[in-house]
Amino acid sequence: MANKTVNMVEALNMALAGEMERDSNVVILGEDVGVDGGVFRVTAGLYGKFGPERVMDTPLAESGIVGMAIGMAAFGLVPVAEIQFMGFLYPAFDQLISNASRIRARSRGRYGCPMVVRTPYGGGIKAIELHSESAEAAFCHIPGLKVVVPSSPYTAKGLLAAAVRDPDPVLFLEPTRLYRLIKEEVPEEPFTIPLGKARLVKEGRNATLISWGSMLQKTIKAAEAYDVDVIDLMTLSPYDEDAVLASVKKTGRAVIIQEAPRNCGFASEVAAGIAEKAILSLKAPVIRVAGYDVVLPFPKLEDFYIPNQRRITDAIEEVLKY
Amino acid sequence: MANKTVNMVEALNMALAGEMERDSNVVILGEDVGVDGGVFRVTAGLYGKFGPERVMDTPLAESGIVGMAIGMAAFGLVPVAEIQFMGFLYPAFDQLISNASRIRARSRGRYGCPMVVRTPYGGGIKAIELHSESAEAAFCHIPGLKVVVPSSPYTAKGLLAAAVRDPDPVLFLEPTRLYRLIKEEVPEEPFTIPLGKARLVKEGRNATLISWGSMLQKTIKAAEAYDVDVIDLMTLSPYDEDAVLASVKKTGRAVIIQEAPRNCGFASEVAAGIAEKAILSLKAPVIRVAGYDVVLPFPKLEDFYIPNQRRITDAIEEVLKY
Amino acid sequence: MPEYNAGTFEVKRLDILDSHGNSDRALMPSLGEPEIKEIYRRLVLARAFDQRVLALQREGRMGTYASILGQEASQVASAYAAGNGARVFPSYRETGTLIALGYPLYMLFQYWSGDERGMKVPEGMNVFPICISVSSHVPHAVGAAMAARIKKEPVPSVAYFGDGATSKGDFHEGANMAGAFNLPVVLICQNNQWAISLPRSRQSAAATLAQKAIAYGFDGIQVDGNDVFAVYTAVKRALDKARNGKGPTLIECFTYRLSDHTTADNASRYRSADEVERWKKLDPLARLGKFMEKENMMPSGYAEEAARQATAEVDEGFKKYEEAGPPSPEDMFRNTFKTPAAGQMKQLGSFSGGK
Amino acid sequence: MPEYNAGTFEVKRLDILDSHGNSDRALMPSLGEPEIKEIYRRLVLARAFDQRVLALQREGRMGTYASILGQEASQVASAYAAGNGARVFPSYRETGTLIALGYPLYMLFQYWSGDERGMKVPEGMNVFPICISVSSHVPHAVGAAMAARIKKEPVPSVAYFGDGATSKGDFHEGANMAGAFNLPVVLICQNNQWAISLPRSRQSAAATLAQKAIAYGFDGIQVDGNDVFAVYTAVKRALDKARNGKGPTLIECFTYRLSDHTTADNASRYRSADEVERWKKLDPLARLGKFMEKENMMPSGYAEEAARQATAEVDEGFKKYEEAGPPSPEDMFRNTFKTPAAGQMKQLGSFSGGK
Ligand SMILES: Cc1ncc(C[n+]2csc(CCOP(=O)(O)OP(=O)(O)O)c2C)c(N)n1
Ligand SMILES: Cc1ncc(C[n+]2csc(CCOP(=O)(O)OP(=O)(O)O)c2C)c(N)n1
Ligand SMILES: [Mg+2]
Ligand SMILES: [Mg+2]
Repeated sequence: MANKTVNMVEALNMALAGEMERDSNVVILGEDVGVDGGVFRVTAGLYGKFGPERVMDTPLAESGIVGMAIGMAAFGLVPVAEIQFMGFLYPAFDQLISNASRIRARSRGRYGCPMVVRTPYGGGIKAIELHSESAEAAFCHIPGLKVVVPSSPYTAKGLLAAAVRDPDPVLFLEPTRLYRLIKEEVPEEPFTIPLGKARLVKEGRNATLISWGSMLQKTIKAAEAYDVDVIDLMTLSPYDEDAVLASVKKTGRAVIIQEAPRNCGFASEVAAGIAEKAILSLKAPVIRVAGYDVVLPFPKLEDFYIPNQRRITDAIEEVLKY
Repeated sequence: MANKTVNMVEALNMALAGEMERDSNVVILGEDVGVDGGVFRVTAGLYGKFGPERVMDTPLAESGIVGMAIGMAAFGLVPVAEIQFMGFLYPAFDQLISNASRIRARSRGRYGCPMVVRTPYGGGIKAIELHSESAEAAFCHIPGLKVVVPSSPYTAKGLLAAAVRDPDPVLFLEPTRLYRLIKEEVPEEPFTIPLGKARLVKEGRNATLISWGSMLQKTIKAAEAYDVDVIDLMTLSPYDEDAVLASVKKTGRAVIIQEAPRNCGFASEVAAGIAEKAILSLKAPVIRVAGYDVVLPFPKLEDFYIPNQRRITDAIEEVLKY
Repeated sequence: MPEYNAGTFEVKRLDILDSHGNSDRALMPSLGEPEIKEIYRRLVLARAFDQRVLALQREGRMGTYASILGQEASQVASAYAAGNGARVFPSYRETGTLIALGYPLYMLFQYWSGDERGMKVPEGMNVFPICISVSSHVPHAVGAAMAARIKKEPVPSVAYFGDGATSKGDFHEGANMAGAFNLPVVLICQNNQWAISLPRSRQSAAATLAQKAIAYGFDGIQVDGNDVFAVYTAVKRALDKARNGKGPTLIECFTYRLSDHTTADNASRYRSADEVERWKKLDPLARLGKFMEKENMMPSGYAEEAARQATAEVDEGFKKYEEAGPPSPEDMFRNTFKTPAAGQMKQLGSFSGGK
Repeated sequence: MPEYNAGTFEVKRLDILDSHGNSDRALMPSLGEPEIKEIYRRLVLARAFDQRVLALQREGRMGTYASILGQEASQVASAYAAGNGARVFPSYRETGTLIALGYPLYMLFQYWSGDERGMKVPEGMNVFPICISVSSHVPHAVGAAMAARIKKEPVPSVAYFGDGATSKGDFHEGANMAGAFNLPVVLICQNNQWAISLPRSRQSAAATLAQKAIAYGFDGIQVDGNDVFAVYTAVKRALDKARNGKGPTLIECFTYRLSDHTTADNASRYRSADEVERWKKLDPLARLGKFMEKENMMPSGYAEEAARQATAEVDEGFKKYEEAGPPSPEDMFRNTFKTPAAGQMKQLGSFSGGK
């Protein structure tokens, strides 16, 4: 089959359609995912194609949605739950940490929980409060839950298919800002990108830039002027520490870029891994470019909050000083 | 007034009684906090002393408890909510991150949220599933929420009084294992220990050991044989980075000890700060001693999971090799 | 040892003003002509503001907005009943409530343009900031009512939320606590028949939303939400009851969202034009107008004058909004804590101010 | 335009067997003597196991334990009705349910001694692992029922939870979804009158917990939870209804927790000995015994023999538990994911096995 030039929304839609065709146990549930096709239209057309039993509009209840998905997953289905925005995933935190991530361990493998929870995440669309959250680190701290973040249409399609096929629960975070920002050639037929592996987006010698999701695109732009490695982590938990360490051992310098507030963000985990396992190769401080440790402002100030290219460039210049 | 030799439960009880006497707006709410005096008896006697209006048994609903506390705090009370175990704080994650931590910012200071959420935390009492959680890092990632962890009766009393008097929401994590483990002299009259400041428990030259809560006691024991700084962070968010950096710049070596799973734990934040701001002083890798990245086992294996003194000693030996 | 009745429960429905403007005299609340006119003017103002934000949004001058078209009666009449003697906890779709309570229009423009200064509720107004996470403010209202009781303040709480919100855990936990503690709380469900694309019938198998109160042991009532008098009466009664220590009430205002869910939505994807047309005929503003005409409260030119005045107020609010200018970027470093933490001050110190 | 009725709802109560062992013939379920004897034996076994764990706990040989004393009828009779044809979602206080379903006793000893191998539910048993976070399993049961419908399996879900659990958001969200999707779900509330120290009356202002079903648009019924026949009948009816596509049912088993909340609790701190004594007279086991005597199903020595057999089974279970020995420390590195992650393998590699 041929390739198709699509944006991330379309790529995700293709992945869902492909997985639903492949496996009749794959079902979708969430608020407005049916006739409406989802607030961002990621599930558009699937209701018409697969019917109301496989594309279910639910009442407004995120903990219930994730909780139901757990029951569905344990008993033979592969649910893909959509939460409308990451800010509304918080009420389901308990179901994820207390149940989804532990069903397998709790039952010593008798029950699994092969489910995906998808949610748009991050800022950049100038929406109202709680529509620009990037609290991935809180979820990465949950053993038993995988956390995946695509950064382009191609990776979105391959990672989502892999998430659906994974036997364990996966939180799939879709950078809202990228939904329609970039178009890319994507194979029409299903393919997967393995979870837990990073990709080297650009190769260089003088520093390692590590990022994921929407920050990756800014990082790539900032990196244009430099001879650096750029790593797209893609899976945050469990993340590809080996890829990071190999690169940092080569370059001796690391900059990690995240949108979330700095304190206890995922960048801190990456920095800690470097400080623990690649310290002898380091020529410079490990710098995190991150959101500020303040309550995320409303849209009018959002652009001042989210790291921009200049802040990334400053950080690169800073490590290159050493 | 004199001192009294008390355990942590008694010290916390003294702090609550003292604050309730000082300020009639201080009220307690939670499951079984009234006649029963709380599952760990931290509120014992307060119902009798202050009556049902100031010590309220609530229905079983953690999100509702924290949500109610927010409304109480915004309108003139200083609620101290008890959640029975950290594992049951998860259903209130949304109220903490979406509301408690943002009321002040959302209303540009018109409303504050001077409340405390207390909960026992960490393992060591061999209880059933979800009674040994240590997910502090997920809460430390919330801007606008302070996170405090005492490590002894004395610090428990002073920090809790400070938390009650703080104008902002404070999550107060009480290491279950320490509730009755150590007794200590504590002043009978009210006093506070400032939030946001670490304390140097032991002074030395060759390494910096950083810990908090129940791990601190093991750290102190492990440190006995070495010439090292031991820092008790006490407040995790916002934490006293300056104290950590000053010590590490002096010693050149850092070991951070936490009970929680390693991935995205609070130790990672501390390590990242060191890698960013004290790298040039470092003589050795920054080592985290932490729980494993697996689902917390049931009690029979808990002791194999939680870092023990030997693991701390091994880490100290490891950094001293450099 | 039989199978026997363990409880019978009834849910009432209150209608006072029909769509032709005829009212049930026996049930009419004691509102004089000036008050009825005042309600009318606030309805007109709410609609004028709503339509203005929609227009500005289309021009890209406001952010995503949730219109209240069709729901003005249930918002304005309930707010009129509450006044400043209750603490009001709004969701994002309570523009009519806020306007009826006297919330400064320029601040509402600020809010919907993405400027949080708009939520610095003026001192003296008993309003809590708009809550976006659906139903999570219900427990806040309950907590505020608890504070009122403990501090012996005669101030009930009034929480507004939608039909969809009744499915969420926080609605349940808050309502159950309100019942268990017998607190002065009025829960106003704006049942506008849709939660984005989910029709009311699929939100819950319950025949009415009012009956959910039975689960909490207090009264629930359904009212015609497009009937200012029914809404006013039910809210007034519930507030009186709350003030008399008789506990909470759930009021289901049966109304309709005539607009899209928000400006980011396209309702034609999921609901029929017919349904919308049917509800347009039940327009709450037109209905009150008819009543006033019949009752000779509507001298010729009155409606036009009210509309003109509303437009002027909206114009003025918008002007003031524009004059206030954008917020300062440094604002984001304020108000996370009362006193900024050391780390925040450092970050502010290195903040360059650029985007 | 009046104030009129918008719905009337009734909650039923079902009692069949009184405390003297007399039954309502008209309502008696069609259970033959062998079946009734089987139920009796399971009640005895459940109690024997319960008392054994309590004794072992006092000796420090088991962890904290939640006794089911007094609740055996509502657990055993409901499980007997469900059998293996339903998926059962227990809380921590469903030892009687699990035993009645045939859960291996040695595994229950493992569980309560803190060994998670006890929750590796045997293949062929339709049981989900015990849920500790109160009410969070209700949505799981609903999801399983959805899976059953989609996969065309005739297997309803049965979730057990306490009176306290009805106050939590997850109970609400799950129940509402069950209603909205009209799913084959039976919700069994074990109203044992206490949630640790909070009496039922302060858990909710609702007069019954059964009436909470009205909020979700399905049936709720209260049954005498110490009456095996009432419990069995209500559960059987609800399961039949579920299998016939008629949707969910909430069953409130009105029973009593005769023990402390758990072995870590001291109920004398908060409830009167009188109350406990009153409820002791309603002991479900004694009651069924009286019925069997009256009906000549209890030959002399029968009760003693049943007790002896139960003791032997418990002994054997304990022996098997002891023989199984402790879990291997390396076990904790298994089953977080189906295939361990690279980092987990590294941690296992450096794991020394020591405490
Ligand atoms: C907890 C949560 N989940 C999802 C959303 C996204 N969302 C915004 S409005 C809405 C529908 C709300 O419906 P309803 O309660 O009926 O209120 P209405 O918008 O109709 O006034 C949804 C799903 C949200 N704001 N909060
Ligand atoms: C979400 C949650 N909150 C608190 C607890 C602690 N806790 C364990 S049992 C219990 C009371 C439960 O009461 P009820 O639902 O009536 O069940 P019972 O124990 O009486 O069988 C509480 C508060 C918990 N396990 N889960
Ligand atoms: Mg609605
Ligand atoms: Mg109970």
